[in-house]
Amino acid sequence: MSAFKVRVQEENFNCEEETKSLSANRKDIGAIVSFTGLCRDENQTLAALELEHFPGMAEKQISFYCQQAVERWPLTGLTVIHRFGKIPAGEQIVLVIACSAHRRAAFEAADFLMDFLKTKAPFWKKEHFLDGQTGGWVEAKQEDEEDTKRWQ
Amino acid sequence: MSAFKVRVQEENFNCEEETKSLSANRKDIGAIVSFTGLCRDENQTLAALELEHFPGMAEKQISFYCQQAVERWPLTGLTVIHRFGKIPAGEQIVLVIACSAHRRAAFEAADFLMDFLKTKAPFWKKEHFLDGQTGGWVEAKQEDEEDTKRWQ
Amino acid sequence: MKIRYFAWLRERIGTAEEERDLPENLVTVADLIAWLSRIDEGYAYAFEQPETIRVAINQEHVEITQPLLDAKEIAFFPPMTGG
Amino acid sequence: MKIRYFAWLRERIGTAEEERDLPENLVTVADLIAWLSRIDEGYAYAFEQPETIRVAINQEHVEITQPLLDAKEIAFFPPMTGG
Repeated sequence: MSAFKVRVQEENFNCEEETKSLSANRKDIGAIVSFTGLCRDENQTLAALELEHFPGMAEKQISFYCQQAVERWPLTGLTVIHRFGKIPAGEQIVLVIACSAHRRAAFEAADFLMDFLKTKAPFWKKEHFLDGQTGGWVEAKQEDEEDTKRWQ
Repeated sequence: MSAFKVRVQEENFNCEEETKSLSANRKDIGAIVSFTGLCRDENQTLAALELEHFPGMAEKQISFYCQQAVERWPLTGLTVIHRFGKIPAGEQIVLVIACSAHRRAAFEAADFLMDFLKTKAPFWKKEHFLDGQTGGWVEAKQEDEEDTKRWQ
Repeated sequence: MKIRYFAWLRERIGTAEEERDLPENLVTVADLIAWLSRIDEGYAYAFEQPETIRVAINQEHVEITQPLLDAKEIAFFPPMTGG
Repeated sequence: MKIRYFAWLRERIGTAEEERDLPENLVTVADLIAWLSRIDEGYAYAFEQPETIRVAINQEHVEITQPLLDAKEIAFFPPMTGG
């Protein structure tokens, strides 16, 4: 397979629909791994994250890493959706679905893509708190940078 | 978290519903990894797999590995559903959903559970072909056995 | 003792479960396998390669060297292929 | 040249994009950063730690040592936090 689907959008997505569009009427898929990233608020202070992105470059970067994934693993389907705009706590931000005949390829491809989305896709997150205050920009984590090195 | 949900059932499952029941009205989940295993037929010869299982022991074994997973990773939700009976090619066999604040924990827990379901859950698969013939029992793969050693 | 068979062991032996009174000289799982193998050709065929057989006593995996003690239920099956 | 700023660079500089004629003596991205930093306090503040800035020329990541050549568009932004 060399095809994959990349969408950068403001509106929400539906994991079930996206999964169906990859797997309906097919019998060559043995494993589907889906990753959903949510807007998390552990301290009960966050109202939303505002995701700023670089239109055009975001799609290009995500597509670049999708291309790497389909060359590296024998995938039978791959979809990546990344939202931008203001996303309330608890809502979905990102979706990666990887399909393959075998589970290892599907797990690794989804894991790989998430590592590179974290550090190489041009998105930035600003915090909006429940008390109406605007927080800072979420800082990049060294840990995420380290994670990408696993794939070298 | 110490709770998890294990179901061994003949009927199909709905990944979206199961995901919602783990994540609805929560804001402490940052990552949801779901694995769906399907009845795969690459040679266009397979009608169905018949899954025989050891009732009681299947639930016990799956619960044992779920317990290991929740002790090993900081999970905020975990569901495992394994079907038995005759499952047509293209249909769903197994579902693992792992939720966590962080993506690494969710990925690893789902990956871990699938490795152990493959080799330690008492299920056996018999092939039924499109031409009406019954095939053999699917043989355990050495590769799957090796995969479980990654978690020692 | 209740003895259960799954997958191709069940097919070769021709029954999914049976109740058997065991002779007192059977100490381990391996002893039981040897004893069952002498019943008839189906059993002999099912157990012809004991190293490919997996065993559970009271629904817990055990080794073939495990003593039977006062096990209520023993199950024999091929390597599992779940997932 | 079209220059774009994202996230806190955009906030500190006060604009998302601008069109600027660059003096001919600017050779690399680093030269451009130094030149922009002299415009006013906002630019100086945005670029105060050049090692934390990421750069894309024509939507491709480049190093700060990269020659500008005939780049049509350059973008400055903080380390990315996608996913």
